[in-house]
Amino acid sequence: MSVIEAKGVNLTFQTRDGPVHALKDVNLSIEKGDFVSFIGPSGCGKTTFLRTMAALETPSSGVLSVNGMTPDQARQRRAYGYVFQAPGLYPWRTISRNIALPLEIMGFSKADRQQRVARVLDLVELSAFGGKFPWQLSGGMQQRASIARALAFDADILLMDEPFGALDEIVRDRLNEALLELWQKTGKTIAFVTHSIPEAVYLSTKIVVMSPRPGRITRVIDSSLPRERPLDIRDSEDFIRLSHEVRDALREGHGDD
Amino acid sequence: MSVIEAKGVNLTFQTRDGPVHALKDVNLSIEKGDFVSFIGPSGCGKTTFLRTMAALETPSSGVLSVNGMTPDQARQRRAYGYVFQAPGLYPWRTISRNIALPLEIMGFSKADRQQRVARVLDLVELSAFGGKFPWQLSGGMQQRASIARALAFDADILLMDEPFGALDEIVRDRLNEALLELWQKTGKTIAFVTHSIPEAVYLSTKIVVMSPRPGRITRVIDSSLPRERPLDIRDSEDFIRLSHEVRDALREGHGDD
Amino acid sequence: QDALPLTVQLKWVTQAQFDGYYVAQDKGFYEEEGLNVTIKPGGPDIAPVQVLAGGGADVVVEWMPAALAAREKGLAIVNIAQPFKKSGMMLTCRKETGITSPADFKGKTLGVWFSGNEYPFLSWMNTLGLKTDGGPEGVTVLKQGFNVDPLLQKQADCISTMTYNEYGQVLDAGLSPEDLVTFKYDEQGVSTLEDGLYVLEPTLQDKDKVTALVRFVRATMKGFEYAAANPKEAADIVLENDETGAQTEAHQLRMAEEVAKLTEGSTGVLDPADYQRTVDTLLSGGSDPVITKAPEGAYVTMITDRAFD
Amino acid sequence: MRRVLPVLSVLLAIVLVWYAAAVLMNAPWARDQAARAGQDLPLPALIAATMVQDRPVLPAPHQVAKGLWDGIAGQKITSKRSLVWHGWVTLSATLAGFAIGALAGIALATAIVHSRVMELSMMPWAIASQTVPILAIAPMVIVVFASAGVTGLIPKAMISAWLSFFPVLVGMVKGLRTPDAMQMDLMRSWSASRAQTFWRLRLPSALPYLFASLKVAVAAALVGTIVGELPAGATAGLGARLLSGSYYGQTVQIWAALFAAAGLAAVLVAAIGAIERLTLHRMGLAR
Amino acid sequence: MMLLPLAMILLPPLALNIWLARSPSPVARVLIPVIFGATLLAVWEYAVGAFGIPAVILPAPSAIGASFAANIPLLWGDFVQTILKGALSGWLIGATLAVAVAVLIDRSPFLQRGLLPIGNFVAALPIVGIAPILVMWFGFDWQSKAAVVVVMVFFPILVNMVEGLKATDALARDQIAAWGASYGQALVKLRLPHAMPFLFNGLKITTTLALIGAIVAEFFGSPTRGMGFRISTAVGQLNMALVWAEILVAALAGTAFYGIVALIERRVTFWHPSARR
Ligand SMILES: Nc1ncnc2c1ncn2[C@@H]1O[C@H](COP(=O)(O)OP(=O)(O)OP(=O)(O)O)[C@@H](O)[C@H]1O
Ligand SMILES: Nc1ncnc2c1ncn2[C@@H]1O[C@H](COP(=O)(O)OP(=O)(O)OP(=O)(O)O)[C@@H](O)[C@H]1O
Ligand SMILES: Cc1ncc(C[n+]2csc(CCO)c2C)c(N)n1
Ligand SMILES: [Mg+2]
Ligand SMILES: [Mg+2]
Repeated sequence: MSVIEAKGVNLTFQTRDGPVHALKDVNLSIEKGDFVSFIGPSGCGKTTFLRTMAALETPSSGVLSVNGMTPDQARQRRAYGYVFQAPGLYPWRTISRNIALPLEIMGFSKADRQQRVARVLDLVELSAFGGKFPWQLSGGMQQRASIARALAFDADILLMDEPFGALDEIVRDRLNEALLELWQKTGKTIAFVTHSIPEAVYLSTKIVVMSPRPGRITRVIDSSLPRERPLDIRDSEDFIRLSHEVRDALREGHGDD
Repeated sequence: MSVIEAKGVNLTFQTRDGPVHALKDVNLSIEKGDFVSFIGPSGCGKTTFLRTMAALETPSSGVLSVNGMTPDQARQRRAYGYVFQAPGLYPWRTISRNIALPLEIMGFSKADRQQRVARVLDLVELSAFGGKFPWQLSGGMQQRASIARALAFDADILLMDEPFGALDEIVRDRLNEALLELWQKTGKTIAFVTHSIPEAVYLSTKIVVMSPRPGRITRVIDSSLPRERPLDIRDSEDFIRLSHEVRDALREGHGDD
Repeated sequence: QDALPLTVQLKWVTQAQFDGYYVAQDKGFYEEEGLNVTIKPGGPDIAPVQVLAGGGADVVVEWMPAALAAREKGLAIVNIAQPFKKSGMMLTCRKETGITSPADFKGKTLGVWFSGNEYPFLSWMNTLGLKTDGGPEGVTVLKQGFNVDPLLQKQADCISTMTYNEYGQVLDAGLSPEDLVTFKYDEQGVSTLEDGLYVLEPTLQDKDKVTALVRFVRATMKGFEYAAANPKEAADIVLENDETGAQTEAHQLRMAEEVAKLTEGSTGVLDPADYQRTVDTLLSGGSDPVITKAPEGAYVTMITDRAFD
Repeated sequence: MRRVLPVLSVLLAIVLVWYAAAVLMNAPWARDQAARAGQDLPLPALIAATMVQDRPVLPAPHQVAKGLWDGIAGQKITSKRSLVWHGWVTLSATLAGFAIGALAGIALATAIVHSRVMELSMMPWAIASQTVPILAIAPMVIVVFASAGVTGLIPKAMISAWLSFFPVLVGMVKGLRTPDAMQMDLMRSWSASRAQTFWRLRLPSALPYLFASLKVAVAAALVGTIVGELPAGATAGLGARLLSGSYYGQTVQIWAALFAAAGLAAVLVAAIGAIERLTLHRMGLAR
Repeated sequence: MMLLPLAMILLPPLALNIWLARSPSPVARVLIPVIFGATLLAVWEYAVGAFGIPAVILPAPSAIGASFAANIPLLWGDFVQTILKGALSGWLIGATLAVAVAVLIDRSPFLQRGLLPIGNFVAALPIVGIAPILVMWFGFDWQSKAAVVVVMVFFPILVNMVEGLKATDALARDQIAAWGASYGQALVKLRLPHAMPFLFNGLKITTTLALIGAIVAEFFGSPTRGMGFRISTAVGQLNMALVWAEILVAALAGTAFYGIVALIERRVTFWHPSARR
């Protein structure tokens, strides 16, 4: 069964100087357990599409269903973990309590909360910083805390908007591995926005290439890589071929400006 | 002559829960015309060091000189163009007028201003957006505008804090090329923070690898690449060797946590 | 020859209480005397003596207790004439409270004006042997605002009224004299002198000013006489001078008639016996008297002497 | 319509509650009067009686409306009985005081964000200045000015400036400090002078705060003028109207003057709001 | 001629303050305003003597101090009556009501659009007009003063609170929506904390309003105690030193009141950039 099914989705923003066609005729279906990356130039509608999936925007036309429900129903059933492009931590809560916040909202027990917070803090390598306030951390650390927060409550669908943009490659590699491991173990469905071609290729079962003005999907590339992916798969021939394919698709999209 | 010379620079932040040693015993000399990249895990003091060079922070001990002057004197002579990690555009000015702002402050003539703004807008591929307000642009476009602003007044020293972090690879490649070209034509000295190993290797004459807690320099790698660098130099053997060297140095720095 | 300038500060807002001044102005009595008089209306927040001390006026209309208090505070202020012979202050009670004589005040709530007007009241309560601290053996005192609402709303059993103003308002509000019991300060033997004319002592050294004051007092008394004889016209003149536009004809007419009863019998000359009674009343004013010793030189007769020579 | 309908419905609710309250609060007096006259008062007559009293505890809305209408349209606007005339007297002093107060507040705020000495010396005293009961010192201000030969509009304007400078000061200090660290750092990296930083960064960032405070300040200025009008010899102006209404127990006149004052304030606030929208729009800050 | 001694009073403390301002110590934070105030008092004292200002217009600070010291029990009684009973209770009631109403109308844009413009209108009703009416309704004692204070503080706090509840940025709202939070949860976890800086802005502004309201209302009727009562009575006796002693009490109480609220604000909104400087 398709977890996410988009049929002819359009989305237009009305601005003072005319409408902006942020999504045009988007068709996509994501299966349970897929890891889908979205890649494309800035302004091509990646964020907008992710937000539409999470019921934070409403399509102007077309149908979008999540687990057979409307996105809004899915949101109310807490189907999503969402990592935003900016960390968005609450300045009045420590890192630990920021991570615990969605858990509080979803009614997890106190003991459960503590144990989950500890686990995800460890996962993003911030165990020593649980007691600090967000403004005491560097930008990259804040972003990691925000990832931890989205992971803490084990939603079935993870929507991640450039989660690793502000991180250095080493940490990024580690988090990539950790994320893959998590995905394999839990069978979550993940939609992931990135600007890095190697990252997209390394992580995904499906790579969606988008193009701007109007925002639309120009290619959907199914990965031929196995689900088990050691880091050095990045030196394999398949990997390099896929990377080239993605780069070409991207360049095509850029062609028209 | 060294443009920037750091000798035994230390910097400690006093926070509520004890001091943070953000820079420890940093020694570095940057020659005129160097392109120096700083790379290292998040929180290792890259931003802090850049800020210290720009006289936005004052070292707790040690000596830092810029063109033989103190950083503060250099700042008063408007020696720096600074691109911050976040765009920081003024919401009440259009993109063009944002870029013109430092020019106004430095007393450029109106005609000169217009011509410079047009030139840099073109450089960052935003010519069509000069009349828009910042909040009408996507994150990546805003970051490009902020780069254009720093380039507009032709400072001798460019300090850039992850300027391309929010851009997709295609645009990033183009801007990398443009930056290199600018650097070669003008002989500027550039200090550049990045998280991307290929980017650091592609751009730099010197790669500074840093490591956190306390923030310090662990390796300085001089590049053996020629000054002329077509994009496909990234497939050369030298490039791959250098990349491995940087990755290893980074990994060492990570070893202790 | 140029007219002599003179500024007078009234104690209260423009109303028929001061009809003498407005009539003298309007009928040209001041002009005939070669005077150029400016009349400044007052209000609850204006202490005429303060205006006098600040140089904002040459002569002020003030009640004697406040003037004597200021004199004891070191301000050399003297009475030069006394247009009001009698006191118009009284305590007005609702009959249904069962009050028939001052002996019934015990345990009742009384509204009193402060700002210097409380002293005759305190001295009265003193002579009655009533405490004013709110205990069951005395009376509860309220600082009354500017109107008669406390009586109408039954928040007080009695309130202070002037014969010429607030009493009329109580009647206008729909109560009849039969519903009310009144106690005039005059009849209780605790009256103090009201509207008199006061200047600073140094003014009396200035020959031109003295000349002007002499003419002013003469013309003013003429104004009061005229007003007493023609209350209707006086009320109209007052209405014309009221810049707030809030006064009503009926109310001002009644006020002019009542004021005539208070100025009756005064030529403008201060009666030493009235003065003495005022001082005695003030000196017996309970625990916190407004003056502590009999003042000296608090009035002069040189102006009225020359005016009514 | 989207904006008018809610206001109208809330207004309607208020008027209904008001009528009910008027009946309840005015009933005791009506009963008293009836008892004095020895009549008995059935409910309809009682309600009717509460609507037409001369000195009601709470005048009915239509009485106030009539008072307002008489005051505004009942005579020539130059007449002393015209609320328009009194409103004009009050308005002119208010505008003068507001201008003085706003300029002083902006100037002081500018000094305070630029100088630590100014901040530490002035701020606590600026706060203390606002706790002084203005009605208590207003007469002294009037007397002091009068002794210096200054009367009329200026003393009232000073009192209204005294009340209006504080909100501007507080809002402007906050506004001038809104630029975040990065924006200030950018200015520093360009070696901008203090004046350049002020005009190009601090002031534009402060404008939304400034306008918010100006709205508060203009209302405060009006209150200041009215307070200043009480001891200024209770001659003219809405304050004098209020007070004389109070002396003579003309409840309806008090309420009419009260509403006229509030209406004037509403107009002034709306005017500033219009200027705000225009300015922010031209600056591209209105979204 | 008069200006020379004035300059001699003014210059040394000014220089001292500039020097003190260089040091960031907390002692300087206290010392500087004190020195500044002391300088003003010195100028005042000097001017009263040098220009021969009559005591019935403006008493010298020394006379005010003497009156203050001599009347402490009286001043304390007035303070309790006016500040503690009138102003404080009114402020607490007004603030509580305002916050409650802000939360109630928060869900209804209709009520907000209807109430806020009318709120602005009511907030502009001059206190000198309302006070006599409320005294007529609520009696002479502190209850009517508290009522005046409630009317004065209600709308500034309401407006700030409504603004504060709206102030959360789009990102934070999206986040909490993505977690499927209920209205109540979003309110408690996100919007109330976020509104705190705004709320305190309103609370701080209204501290001084509350004092003025309570004192001024006493001018329109009161029992025979209270600061407004004393001031108007003392003016009648030309006891200006006592008037200013009461004003001093008002200023001290007001500054302390403001200071306490500001202190609580720093505790509650420690995370806000303006508190972190
Ligand atoms: N609220 C909005 N109002 C108007 N236009 C908007 C709005 N949000 C986004 N847009 C426009 O929609 C288009 C798509 O924006 P979106 O944020 O989805 O891009 P993106 O692919 O995420 O870009 P980036 O990689 O820079 O984050 C852009 O042209 C943007 O300017
Ligand atoms: N103003 C400050 N107060 C206290 N600590 C600070 C401050 N600024 C930075 N730090 C600390 O100093 C260290 C270095 O921070 P810096 O911002 O230089 O890191 P960075 O290398 O730029 O990281 P990133 O890649 O995440 O941007 C971090 O541990 C950070 O928490
Ligand atoms: C605050 C204050 N309230 C009442 C009076 C008494 N009073 C003196 S003259 C006058 C006008 C006649 O109605 C009145 C009411 C006052 N002096 N000050
Ligand atoms: Mg995006
Ligand atoms: Mg950084």
